[in-house]
Amino acid sequence: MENGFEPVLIGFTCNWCSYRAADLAGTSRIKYSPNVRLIRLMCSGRLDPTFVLKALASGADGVLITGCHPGECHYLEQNYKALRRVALLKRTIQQMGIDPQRVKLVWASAAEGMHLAREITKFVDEMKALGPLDWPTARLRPAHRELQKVPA
Amino acid sequence: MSEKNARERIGVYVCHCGTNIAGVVDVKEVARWATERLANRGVVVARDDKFMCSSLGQELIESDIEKLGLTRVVVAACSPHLHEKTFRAACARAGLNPYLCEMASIREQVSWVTADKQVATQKAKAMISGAVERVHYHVPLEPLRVPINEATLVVGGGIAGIQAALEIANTGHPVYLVERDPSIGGHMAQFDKTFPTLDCAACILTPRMSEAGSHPNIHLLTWSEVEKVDGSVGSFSVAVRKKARYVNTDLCTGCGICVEKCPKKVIDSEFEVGIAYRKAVYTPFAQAVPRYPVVDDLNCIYFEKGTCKACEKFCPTNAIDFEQQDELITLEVGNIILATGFDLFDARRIPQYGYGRLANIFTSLEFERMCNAAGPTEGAIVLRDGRTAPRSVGIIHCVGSRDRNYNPYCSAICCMQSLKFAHLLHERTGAKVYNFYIDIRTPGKDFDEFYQRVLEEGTLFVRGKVAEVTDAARLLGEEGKLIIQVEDTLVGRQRRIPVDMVILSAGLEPRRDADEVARQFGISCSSAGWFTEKHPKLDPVSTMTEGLFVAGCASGPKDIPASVAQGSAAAARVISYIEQGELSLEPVRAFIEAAKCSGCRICNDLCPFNAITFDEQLVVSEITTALCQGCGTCVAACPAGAISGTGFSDEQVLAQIEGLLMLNVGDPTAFVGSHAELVEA
Amino acid sequence: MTQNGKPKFAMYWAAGCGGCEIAVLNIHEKILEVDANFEVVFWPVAMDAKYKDVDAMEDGEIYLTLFNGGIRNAENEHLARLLRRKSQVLVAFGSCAIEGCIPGLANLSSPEQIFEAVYRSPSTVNEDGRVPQYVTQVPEGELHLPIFYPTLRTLQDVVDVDYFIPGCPPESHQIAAVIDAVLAALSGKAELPPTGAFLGVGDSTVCDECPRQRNVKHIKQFMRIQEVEHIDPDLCLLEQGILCSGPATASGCQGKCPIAGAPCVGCYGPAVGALDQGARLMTALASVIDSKDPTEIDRILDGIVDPAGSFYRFGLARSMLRTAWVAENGR
Amino acid sequence: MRYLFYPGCSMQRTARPYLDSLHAIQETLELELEEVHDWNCCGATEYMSIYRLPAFALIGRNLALAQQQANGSSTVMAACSACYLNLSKTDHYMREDSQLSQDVNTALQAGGLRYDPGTIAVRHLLDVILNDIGVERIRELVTRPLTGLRVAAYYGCMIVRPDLEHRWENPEYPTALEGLMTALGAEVVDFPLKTHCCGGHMTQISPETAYELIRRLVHGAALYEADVLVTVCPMCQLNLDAYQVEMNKHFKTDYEIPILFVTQLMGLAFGKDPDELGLGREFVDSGPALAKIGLAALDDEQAPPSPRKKRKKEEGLPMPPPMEGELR
Repeated sequence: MENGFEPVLIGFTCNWCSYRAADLAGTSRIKYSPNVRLIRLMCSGRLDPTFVLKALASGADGVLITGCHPGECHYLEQNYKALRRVALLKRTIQQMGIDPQRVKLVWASAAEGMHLAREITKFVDEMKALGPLDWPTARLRPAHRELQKVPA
Repeated sequence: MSEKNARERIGVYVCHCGTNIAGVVDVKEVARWATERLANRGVVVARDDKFMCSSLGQELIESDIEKLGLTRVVVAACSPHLHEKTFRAACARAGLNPYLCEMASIREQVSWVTADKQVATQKAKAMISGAVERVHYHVPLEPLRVPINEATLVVGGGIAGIQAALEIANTGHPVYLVERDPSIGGHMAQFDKTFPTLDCAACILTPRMSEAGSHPNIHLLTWSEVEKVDGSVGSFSVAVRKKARYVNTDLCTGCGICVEKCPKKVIDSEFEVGIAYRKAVYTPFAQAVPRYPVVDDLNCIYFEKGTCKACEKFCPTNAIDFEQQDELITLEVGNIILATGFDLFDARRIPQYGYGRLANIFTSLEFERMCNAAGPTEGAIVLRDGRTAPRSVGIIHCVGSRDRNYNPYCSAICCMQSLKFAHLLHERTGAKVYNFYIDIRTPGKDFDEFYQRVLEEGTLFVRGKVAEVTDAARLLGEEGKLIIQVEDTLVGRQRRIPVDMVILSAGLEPRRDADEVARQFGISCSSAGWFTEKHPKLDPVSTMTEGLFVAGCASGPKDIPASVAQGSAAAARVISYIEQGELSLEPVRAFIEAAKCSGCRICNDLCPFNAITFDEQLVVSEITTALCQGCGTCVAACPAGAISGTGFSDEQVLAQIEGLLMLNVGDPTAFVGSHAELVEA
Repeated sequence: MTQNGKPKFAMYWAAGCGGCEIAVLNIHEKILEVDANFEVVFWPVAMDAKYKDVDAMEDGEIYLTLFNGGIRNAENEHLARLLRRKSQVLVAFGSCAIEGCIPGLANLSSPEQIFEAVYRSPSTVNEDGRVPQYVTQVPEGELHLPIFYPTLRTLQDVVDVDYFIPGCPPESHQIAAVIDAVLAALSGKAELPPTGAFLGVGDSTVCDECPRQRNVKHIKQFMRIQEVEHIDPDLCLLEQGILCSGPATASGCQGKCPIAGAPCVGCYGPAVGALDQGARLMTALASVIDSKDPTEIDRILDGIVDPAGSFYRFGLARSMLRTAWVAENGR
Repeated sequence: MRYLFYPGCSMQRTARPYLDSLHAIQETLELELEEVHDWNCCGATEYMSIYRLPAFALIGRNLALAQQQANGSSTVMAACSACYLNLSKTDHYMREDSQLSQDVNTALQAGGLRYDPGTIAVRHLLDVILNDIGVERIRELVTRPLTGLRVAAYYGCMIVRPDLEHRWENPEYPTALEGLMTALGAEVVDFPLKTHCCGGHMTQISPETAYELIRRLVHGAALYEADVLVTVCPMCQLNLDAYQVEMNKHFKTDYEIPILFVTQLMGLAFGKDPDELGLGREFVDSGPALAKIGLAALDDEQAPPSPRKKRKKEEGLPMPPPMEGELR
């Protein structure tokens, strides 16, 4: 990236699909952008908007939410709840001056290691294009960025 | 950052995994960093080891717990899906509650997917930082234990259900076998021969049916349907509707006089799939179990006009009872096996194939009945006129299967079934037989040998998806025939093949009410509508709901041996639960704090497992722990914050976010509004 | 203690509407008990008092200070710090002091936008186009106005706070109860509650006190209350498609608004222990929207015309994000 | 209901009865049609396969005009199947292929126009009749049911395939037109060739190929004893009607199946005057057929229509019943 900006991103995964997709990406040795740090939830239905706001307020430049494809939720249909929450959350944060692109929902089944890796890299590229968020509540010199810097 | 939690004594263990991790991540640096920078976050020791999962690695953790008095353990290694159990067990051996251990997946999520070593090392640090912050909020958990009622409910009396019921009953435990048709037997009872051995289906099935019917441990409930399911593994309470048979089964001897005397003839659209007639009082087939007939109240003259009762007049034991009502009974069972089978794809949905419009087009099941010596033609293969033997027959494969307009999946049995038809046609009519196929799939034991045999018998194979079947003749020799228009993809040209009879190898579909049944039992369906198994390979007969198992075609198309194997497998799982007497369940569950619950009822419809109920008296919602599967959707939804989830609490996740973002190692004054600060407040 | 042996009482009005001041008077005869038991040393609305008098006091000389309003300018902050130093018990009184309240909603705008709206918008009668200046030269010398901060902060963002009494304004009976509690503690009959406690709130949320009939929720449409032709007087407002903050708002008000037929607006803040009231509302509402189709979901969500304003009407300044991203917001 | 209307050239000339009959029933159907101003050729059947970009640009111009004109409706309705397909294809491929969209717009720019793919919905008259007005409403409007008229419902190929916007329940074997005919009171015959080719422009390129294709359809209709064949496409009508005589000469046959437009039959059922509906302008006289519903006077010499042969009642094994909701 032209300005060398490396976004720091938080990702939420579902224990049954996307976390396993991340496992699969690993066992398949698929290389993808290291900027996303994943958190395992049991289901995308566990996704509380508080978590997303927390991440953004704590210095993350974006949040990726992943879950089972519609109709394939391990818990029947909880991923639809995630879908709706994210839709509403995006509307709210847009009013708060945050580009709704910074919160992204991606479906990835346990078999889609490649898909997840691609989506992560894609998301990182989108966030690079958007630039840092640097929310005022996480201002000054947060240590997390130091760690993300890629030495030249 | 919370000072309160800095009291914990945390051990961090960084695994090399040979060179799998250490080849990319500087594990020594990571351990050094954790010791130094996370010391004020409770980390008292951070070590690296060649293989943490080896007995030496595990002993290292155990000894640290004992000697250093660790209260929390973080293992940075592979995915928790691989070794979480291993490290939890190590903690437990050293006297630490196993749930106080957390893993950071620095192999699958770091070393294997990151090219740059320095960045990988940094990411590993962040992930460990996240795990350290998270583990502060872990709480000791105990697995839930529930007693198992030894009775089992099997839903569906096809071959899979019969097999499961017999297996369990033979170990001495009671089984309720519920079947909605008047007799058990399922689809297999309708078949003529079975592939590839050509055993007579009835010859091998009926002994099993009788055995199930007379087994002292099997309570047969035919002409019955499950109405409601309550409870959870170990103690389900199932309401079953016994539909009125209008026959007193205590008095009925099954002599059949009522059937003989009944004046009302109706098309038998059930067992004979519409190509034969039955009476308004009937037993679906001669070897039906139980042998008692059923009065079809939709067609019975008495129910239509209020008079007739011929059956009642002639019954020698006065077993006909027009006053009989549906009966609702409740079964208490510990486990449930769903073996509800499949429905045949409705070939009328592909109008260009002409089924239902053109007389001499038959579905596979119609053809099975026609071949069957006990069927409407007594085994004679004839055209719809009931007399003429076909001189040429086209068998179309994949009707409704492998077709994105209908069902994308392969129905698994149609190739072999079509080959079987070709063989039977060859054997019994000498007709010229064409098979129209996309691919021939013969993966089972002796399947391909059978295919070779059919080839040698002279059946013709045309590779191509049939475009249409029409009676619109165009060329010489087409008049009066059914013309199959197909692109022969091996020759690369369009062909029109006139035949006398067409057999549509219709695919298998989920039962029309599978969705409803899934909801009733609290399990899920795939996008196609088949019941979803817990794991398609390693746990194919379990479902996400403990104590609920699936067998046979209910979870996807299968042939008879596979269905039987699944019946046995599901039974084995149930027997194992019964023998254990009680079951341990993962303690990842949601709980409602009644004092905080406002009874707003937001959560009431969020649980697909029906674990959330509303107490009208106390005006609070409640969670049945044993039904909860721990997804956490209600936890995330509760507007009052009254629902908490063990294993994935708000505190755990929020702390992990802070850790991952390295707020813990930054300048604490640089951050306003840490969540810990709010929690403390 | 003063010479007359009465503990000293102060009340201050920072960035807020003044409703909290009225609410204190609304406790009727109880106010006499305040007067009987306390010596009011500083209460700009009720009595003449100078900041320098407070400055002159010993640290901790005031026993109880009720602080209402948020911290919007340098004067607010100065007084917050001053009163913190001089008071033994500092209470964030009312929604503004605790979570920003309506003044906190201004965090969705920059100071420039705020000044534009207040002094230059068509809705303002300001023919001369006068805009306050921080420094004004007058013949007598320089006059100063306190610096207007880029965002509104809450009292606890600036100083340590002992207790919180939420509400916009706090309910009279709750204020009376707090006064009783303080008096009981002063007379040694009871202990003060632990520091940091929220006073006058229940464990649960407004629904707990709302008598309306509630059912399993499936929301197909959101409407503003003026768009609803007939409101069922007995049925949960949310179930009628009216955005009601009750499920996510701490109880304590006795469900006044929904009882009167108006939806709860959320003035008591999140349930105790919940972190972000807006997030709680969003997640709850989204969970019970009755659709799986993204297009339909969008259509349903269109019914919520001002999500940030609806979900963070009171709590924005103390929410996770605290403020909107506005270029001038101290960045 | 208000739509932008793209008539296309055929409806102005060879298929004039189609346009006339549409106008005749427009009011009854409460259809408000506003013609796209200054529309041009749709490229007909071949142009798109010969010059891709010019074809798309040519058609794109119509969409651009429609977009510009769109007032109160962003739906362009075409009654000609070829026009419908070309407009629909252009919008679809412009949506899918941003490069194409850019190129087309570069071309359109020369005329000061622009089309944003997706802004205009392209629909066929039959689709509008079936889905916006609905068979139930049509049934209510019928004042002179076509009782006794045996109709073969013929869709042709372009209206159902490729079904880019998934407007048809079954593009291979649709049944909706049959439902409409039943609602008009007509008796629908089985006509399995309903989406087979009418010959298209083969009449110009290789007449013998076209004759065979025409023969199949006409023969099919005759085989099922249809009195008329109803169509929704000017080209189908032209081929089957105008070339029926040529075809008969070629094969030495004597088929006489009148080919009418759906709007003409609707008009009849709504009680409109046959002249107003453009009836009588077809090559194969529809008079004898329409006499069955008591319309045109019978020629004295002409024998009354032969009593219908019932298809033989099947004996032996029963036939499967029709699917629920299936139109027969």
